[in-house]
Amino acid sequence: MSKKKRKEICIVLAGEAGQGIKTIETTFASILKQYGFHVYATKEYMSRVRGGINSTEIRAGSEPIRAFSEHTDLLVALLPEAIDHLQHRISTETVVIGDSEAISHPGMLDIPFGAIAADSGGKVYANMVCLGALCAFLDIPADFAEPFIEKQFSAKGSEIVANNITALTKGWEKGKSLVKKLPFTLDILRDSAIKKRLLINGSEAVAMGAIAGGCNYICAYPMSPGTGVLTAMADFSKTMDIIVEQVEDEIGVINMALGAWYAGARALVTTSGGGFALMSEGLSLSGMTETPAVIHLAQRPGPATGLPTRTEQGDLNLVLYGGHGDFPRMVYAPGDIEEVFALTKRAFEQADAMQAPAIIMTDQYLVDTYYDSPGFGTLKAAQKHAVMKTKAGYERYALTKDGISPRGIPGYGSGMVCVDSDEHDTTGRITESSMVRKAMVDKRLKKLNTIKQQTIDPVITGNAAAAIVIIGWGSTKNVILEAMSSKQLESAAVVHFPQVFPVPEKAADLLAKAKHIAVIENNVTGQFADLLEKECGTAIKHRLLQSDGHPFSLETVRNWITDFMKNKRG
Amino acid sequence: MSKKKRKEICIVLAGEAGQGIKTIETTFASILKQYGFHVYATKEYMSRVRGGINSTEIRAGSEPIRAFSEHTDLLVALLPEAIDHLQHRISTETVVIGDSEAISHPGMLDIPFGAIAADSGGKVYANMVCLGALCAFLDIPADFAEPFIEKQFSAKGSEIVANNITALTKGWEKGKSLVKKLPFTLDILRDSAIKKRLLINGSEAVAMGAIAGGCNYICAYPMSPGTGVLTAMADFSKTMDIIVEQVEDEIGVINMALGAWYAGARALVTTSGGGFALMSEGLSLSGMTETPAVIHLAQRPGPATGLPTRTEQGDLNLVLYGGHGDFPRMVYAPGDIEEVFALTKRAFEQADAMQAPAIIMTDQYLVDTYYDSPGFGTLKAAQKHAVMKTKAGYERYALTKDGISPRGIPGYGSGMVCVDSDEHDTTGRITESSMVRKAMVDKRLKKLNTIKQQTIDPVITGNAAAAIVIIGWGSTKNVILEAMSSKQLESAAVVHFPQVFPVPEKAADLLAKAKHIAVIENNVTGQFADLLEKECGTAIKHRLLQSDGHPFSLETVRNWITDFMKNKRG
Amino acid sequence: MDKSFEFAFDDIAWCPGCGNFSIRKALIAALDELGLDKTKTVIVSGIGQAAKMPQYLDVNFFNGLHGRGLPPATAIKAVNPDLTVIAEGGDGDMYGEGGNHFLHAARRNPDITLLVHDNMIYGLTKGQAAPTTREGMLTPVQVNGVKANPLNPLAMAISMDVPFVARAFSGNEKQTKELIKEALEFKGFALIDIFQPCVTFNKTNTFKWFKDNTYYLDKKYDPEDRVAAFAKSLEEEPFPLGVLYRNIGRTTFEEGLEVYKKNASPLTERKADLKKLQSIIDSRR
Amino acid sequence: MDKSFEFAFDDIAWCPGCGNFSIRKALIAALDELGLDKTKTVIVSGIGQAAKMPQYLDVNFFNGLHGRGLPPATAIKAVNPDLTVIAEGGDGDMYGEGGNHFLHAARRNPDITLLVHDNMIYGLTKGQAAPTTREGMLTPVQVNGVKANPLNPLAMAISMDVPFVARAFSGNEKQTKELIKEALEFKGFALIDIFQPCVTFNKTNTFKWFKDNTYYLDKKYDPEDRVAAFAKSLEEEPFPLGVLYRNIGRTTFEEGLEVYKKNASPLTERKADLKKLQSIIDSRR
Ligand SMILES: Cc1ncc(C[n+]2csc(CCOP(=O)(O)OP(=O)(O)O)c2C)c(N)n1
Ligand SMILES: Cc1ncc(C[n+]2csc(CCOP(=O)(O)OP(=O)(O)O)c2C)c(N)n1
Ligand code: SF4
Ligand code: SF4
Ligand SMILES: [Mg+2]
Ligand SMILES: [Mg+2]
Repeated sequence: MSKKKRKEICIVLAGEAGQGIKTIETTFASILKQYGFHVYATKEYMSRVRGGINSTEIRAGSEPIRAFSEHTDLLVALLPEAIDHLQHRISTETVVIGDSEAISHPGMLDIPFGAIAADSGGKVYANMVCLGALCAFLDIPADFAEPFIEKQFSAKGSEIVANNITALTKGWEKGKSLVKKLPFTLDILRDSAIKKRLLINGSEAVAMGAIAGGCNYICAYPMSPGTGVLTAMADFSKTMDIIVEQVEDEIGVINMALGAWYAGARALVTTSGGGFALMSEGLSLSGMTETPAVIHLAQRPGPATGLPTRTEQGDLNLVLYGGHGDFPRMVYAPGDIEEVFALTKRAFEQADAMQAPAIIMTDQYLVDTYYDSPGFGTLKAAQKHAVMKTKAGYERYALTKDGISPRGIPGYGSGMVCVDSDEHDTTGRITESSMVRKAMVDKRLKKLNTIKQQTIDPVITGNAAAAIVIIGWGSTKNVILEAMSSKQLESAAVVHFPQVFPVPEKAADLLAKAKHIAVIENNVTGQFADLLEKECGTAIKHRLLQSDGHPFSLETVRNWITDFMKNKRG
Repeated sequence: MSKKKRKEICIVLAGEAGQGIKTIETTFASILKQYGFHVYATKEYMSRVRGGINSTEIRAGSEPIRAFSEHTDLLVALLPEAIDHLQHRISTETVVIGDSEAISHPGMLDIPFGAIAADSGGKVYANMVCLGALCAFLDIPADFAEPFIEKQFSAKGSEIVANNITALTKGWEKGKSLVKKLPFTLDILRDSAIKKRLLINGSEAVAMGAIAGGCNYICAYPMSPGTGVLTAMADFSKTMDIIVEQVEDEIGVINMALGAWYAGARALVTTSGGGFALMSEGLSLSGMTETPAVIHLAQRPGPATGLPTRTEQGDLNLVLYGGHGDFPRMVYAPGDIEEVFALTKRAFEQADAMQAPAIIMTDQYLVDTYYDSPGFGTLKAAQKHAVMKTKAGYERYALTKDGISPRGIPGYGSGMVCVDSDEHDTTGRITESSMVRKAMVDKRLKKLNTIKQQTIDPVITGNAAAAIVIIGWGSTKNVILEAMSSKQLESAAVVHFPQVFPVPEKAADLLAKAKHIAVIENNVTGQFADLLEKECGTAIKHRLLQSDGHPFSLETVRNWITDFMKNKRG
Repeated sequence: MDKSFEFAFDDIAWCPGCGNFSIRKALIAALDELGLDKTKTVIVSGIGQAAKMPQYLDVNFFNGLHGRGLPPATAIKAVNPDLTVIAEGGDGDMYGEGGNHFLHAARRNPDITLLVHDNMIYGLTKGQAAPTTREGMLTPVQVNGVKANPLNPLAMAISMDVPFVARAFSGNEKQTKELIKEALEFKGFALIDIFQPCVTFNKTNTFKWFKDNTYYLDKKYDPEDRVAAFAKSLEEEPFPLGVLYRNIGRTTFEEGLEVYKKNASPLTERKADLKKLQSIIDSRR
Repeated sequence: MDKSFEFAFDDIAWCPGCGNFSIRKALIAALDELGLDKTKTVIVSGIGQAAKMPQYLDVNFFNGLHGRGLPPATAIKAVNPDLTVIAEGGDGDMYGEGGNHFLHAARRNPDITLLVHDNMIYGLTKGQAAPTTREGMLTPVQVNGVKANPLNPLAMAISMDVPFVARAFSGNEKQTKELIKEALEFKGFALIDIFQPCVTFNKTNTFKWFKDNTYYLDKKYDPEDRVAAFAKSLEEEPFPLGVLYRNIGRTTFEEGLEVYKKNASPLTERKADLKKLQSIIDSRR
């Protein structure tokens, strides 16, 4: 039987926290990219620091890869429990690789990680043995990989470097000897242009986008999966002018961020659902005082503590409606690394311009995922900071046509900048006049109109005129696109919403024209579908929903869409 | 010109905080009721303790009265600023009454409150002079009023009582001498059955309903207009077994309440919008741990601090969607005192039975309003406390058909009661199994179905088959009904929603059958109309909205409805 | 432009006779006498009667949420250290709803002055117990009298090493003014707990009660001994007034910020450096 | 039924070598040795590594939100004073997110035992500074080292008159167990701050560091002198271990509740009295 030739491969590494999977993953991903392969990596992990069972998926191929696939070509099990944990991903096509000292599985390719590592200087080198074998499987020469190892461990001294390289080489040789046992051959094209591309995960992209948007202040209380952005900002603060402050609680966080904006900084807040819930009152303060705010919310499954390290898109309703009273807001939902960057930057520009809160919604899946990205283009300075020098008699809440009053900051000019959480008059002082109240309610409402005019349109792929419309938001963007064949795209429009609120006006048209509408989102009720129903007046019966803490897989989406399209059209 | 004969009167008292308006109001309302008149009272006041300008409206008549009227027959101005403050309520039909020493207004009836009070023992008695005059205007003998004064002041000694009565009598005589100057004569029927009726405001009714529902624990952080319920419960705790605790902040409040329920108490929480926002995370904890919670939310205008002592219905979205993740909840929106009582009781029963949070939404207008109420019928014990004695091996989250697991409490039986804010297995212990996760998400979702089945149907008045449907929720109930003529009710259905979530299934039918739908609610975007659109799939274009901090008046609603019905039908 | 912080608000919402009026006078006098530039002064407050203070001064203000004065105040000072920042609020505002922020502001030590109006009651919400309400007081909510220990703000502040801890009595405007001046000139987090009679809701701790139950620390008192200061802070009825504790030299929050290590100009005056961002991005290639 | 609180959880989520294992052993031993009825014992915790504790005991538990252990614990004890109630969590949980509840629980003085695992770090969220982290520690967020003062939980507790204030070190299981027993038997709010090495994220304050930087208070030490206790609580490196402060006789929260003045039976066992409600309603006629 001639072997199948494959242009891409999906490798899954599974082991316990602390076994060094992360090192394999990041080094291997770099190697793949520098070798000229397209690469994609994502992970799932438990809410614990050691032990348990975590896994990382690495896909490499000739074409750009952007989505999580359940299909597994190689499963590297560093722990017996890995087999059980990933049972559902082991098909007849899956090759399990493990150390037969510890693990047994029918048809398993045995690599004595332990013994080879011990030979190379100690058990800790097992992950390098693994890395070596992986390089061999992908036909990457060991000496191509060596410099990466040197760079990684140089600080630890030459002996450590040497041992790691020994382990890598031995692993590579072992791997080489097993290649023939693989049920497929690989034929991944190399493209040297890929080397120039970026490996940046979602968290880092938020931080970079924020800085591009002028962010110079981050405050947060740690909360998975929102913490990554705090850590990235802290890292970037080593070379850039950014105040980084960990606050005592999330209520302190949002109020501190509003203080920072008030004084003239551009502050970012990062959190997850529970933290965002605690910020609800502060969100309302942003709305009332018209102080800009930018909040990054990395979603995880709720309610309450839920599954702290897993993924979901279940906080949309909270983001849309959290906070008491009526006030305008903007909600962005990037679908990939480039959008994360661009929309975070935009969130800063728009929050500043509209003097209203802007929320960027990601999820654990998106912040922990990366792939070779073409990058963010030439950096352009953020839209001019919308702050004016005040004159005596300055009125913070002057009534204007579009509801937006020129914003001053204290100490810049001779005016007084007075902001008030009570209803206030144009000067910012407390009032109980119902006339003034009406004017101010009206002013805040007007801003929503201005905001609406600047909403980002949905992105349509496929046949824009098709009767079938498949909708996603946020992190479902690429899994939907990759799941669909080009044939399917001829008879369906795939619509991704980078901004979910205000719902772009085009949405209503789109839905009105469509005959068969499906929404795909990672929560149990279909919160975005509900929003579209409400705003567009079209019922959306077909929903692919999920709530088990995992990202949508290509396979799930592909099967569902194929079925949906068949039944609707047939 | 023969004078108009009137069967009802609307009196407005206006003065500054601290001038004793409240004493006039409560005493006068009691007198009116005991005299056999129907009576209604409501007030509006500033967020300050002394000074400013507040007003109270008292309506008396031959028929039951339940709504706020802007039309003013008598305006008693205790302060010059009163005239300005209530300018919009002074029509050609309004008689202004004041002390010409301090106030002048064309056509004003002069009562020298100051001088008569001074004659009676001191300036402090001015409010009794006013009360006396009011009795005279309504043809209530002074000696009928005297016992009320005695009762009120008996604790302060006989001299004070005597002075008050002197002031009352002199005021009465002065009033009598002016009756002929009134542009109308009053012909209010007396009905001695009215004496037996109750004068209870919205806050007290919440407290009473809670106790009827088995409430034995209240914790809260003071926040207008939610504080009244805390004060009422504290008052009732003087004779009843109720733990009353003022907590350090609202986050402590909701978490403490959940602890109390967990241990077997039935706890009530009372707050306003900002406090509720702070409880969002705790709400989600109630959802996840399936610990019952009952929250009374008295709305005031937002966002942020807004107008602390005024009224609005702007927190519906927050209540519907606050808290992260998906979990079931119940939202009640009583429209009058009797419903406040009944629905608060029901909230306890349902929270207990469904092991989910129940929210009772009132507003400042409703909690501060009262009228002669027929009462709450014979008190029936609350539905049996849904708590079981546990056995060894007890599973707090046992999977059942309807998603509801029998609830144990610690120390009652030999089982362990384990509740967890993380995703958990049936025993209540933390898990990361996606199978278990799915089962638990499913379980919580099932409860929503059970809850739906027990939703209270909307109350329809008028012609249930009419093409015109006029919808309200919460405190708009009576103003809509009173605003409509019996003629109008022949061709329109007035629909009041005592429960707004889950939206009762009948709502969709109702809207589907209707041709002309209007929603009346006291917020600027039409939050309930939006909810109906979303849940029923019917667009609702006609909305009477308001957001100036005041309750809807009869006049506003009447004009709008008349116009709406004309244009739709003509 | 008039340099004074005085502001003619047409209708101050406090009750006649309230101690807040004296605090307002003392505060305006302190600011005026120090010759501070009002365009470079910000008062941050929460919600309550005390927290209305900035509304009645000619000054920049951020009148935020109940209990949440300190976090924005900290950020404002950090973002622009050229500003003079005052946080102000009631005993409920700062020690009740905002208690956690107090603890952690103490740890950070921003160079701001915190004025707490301690009327031992919730004024604006009409007379419930505050954290500082004395045991046994009857209120409409504490119908059997307050049971919890009153919070001792000075002891707590000293335990957190707040570097300037003082108590004033609004009844003595001059001493209050002098203490405010001292606090404003102190570098670091400076707390003044100001006894303030609430004439409407606190009929126990009246002007007379405060007068009869307080005394001024004499010149010999050494506020730099932390343990002695703690002992002093436990004294009640009479309560000592004046600076109870002072710890000169604690690094402030702003001083500790890396952004000011090599460049003293306020963060607000700096431009985003896109080149540095580009090089961070490029490091991911 | 087995009386021990021991529970065979198949997979404890702590890192091998973590101090939490010793605390768990000490806690189980303390509960067992006191012969407490586990069906009448409740552990309330927040979120964090420490807060997972109740999951690994055979006991009733309320494992609530991060930082929010004390309010439910207070209510549980109030509603059913027959229960033994323990609140447990990490330094971030109880002094960071939950700081305000700590202050006000101290004021109320519920008869509960509070165990705080003080590892001077945020464990579960992977190594950010906790309120008790010592100055200068480098973390992925505090990249220039921690600048804020570490919170001194004992000094703070003494300033709030928490009536039982102790410090333990997980490395000494026996002493930890004895202190837990003492705290459980003490009537009133009893805090034990337990030094606990986090082997994964805190490479500074290791087992050895704690061992080298602590000492046991000797028998002569008198914990009933509050000012002396305060002075003692300020001692650092070495840190005193044992009961630093004790104030016997403060009324507890439950004792102060009116519902227990004439009737000692737990609130949970009482029926609603509709007649009394009716008479309140009738009084409005
Ligand atoms: C989140 C929130 N909870 C409650 C309130 C209601 N509230 C306003 S002021 C106040 C307390 C007032 O007491 P204090 O802070 O001592 O100020 P004072 O009026 O006594 O000066 C409260 C509870 C609020 N505005 N926001
Ligand atoms: C509202 C909220 N904010 C943040 C978190 C994330 N979080 C979980 S545990 C934790 C801190 C852990 O530190 P600590 O309390 O000291 O416990 P340890 O893990 O060190 O025992 C944080 C920040 C959360 N669960 N909820
Ligand atoms: S209520 Fe008390 S604190 Fe408030 S203004 Fe009046 S006297 Fe002052
Ligand atoms: S991270 Fe630290 S505290 Fe948490 S289990 Fe591991 S060693 Fe213990
Ligand atoms: Mg106060
Ligand atoms: Mg910790």
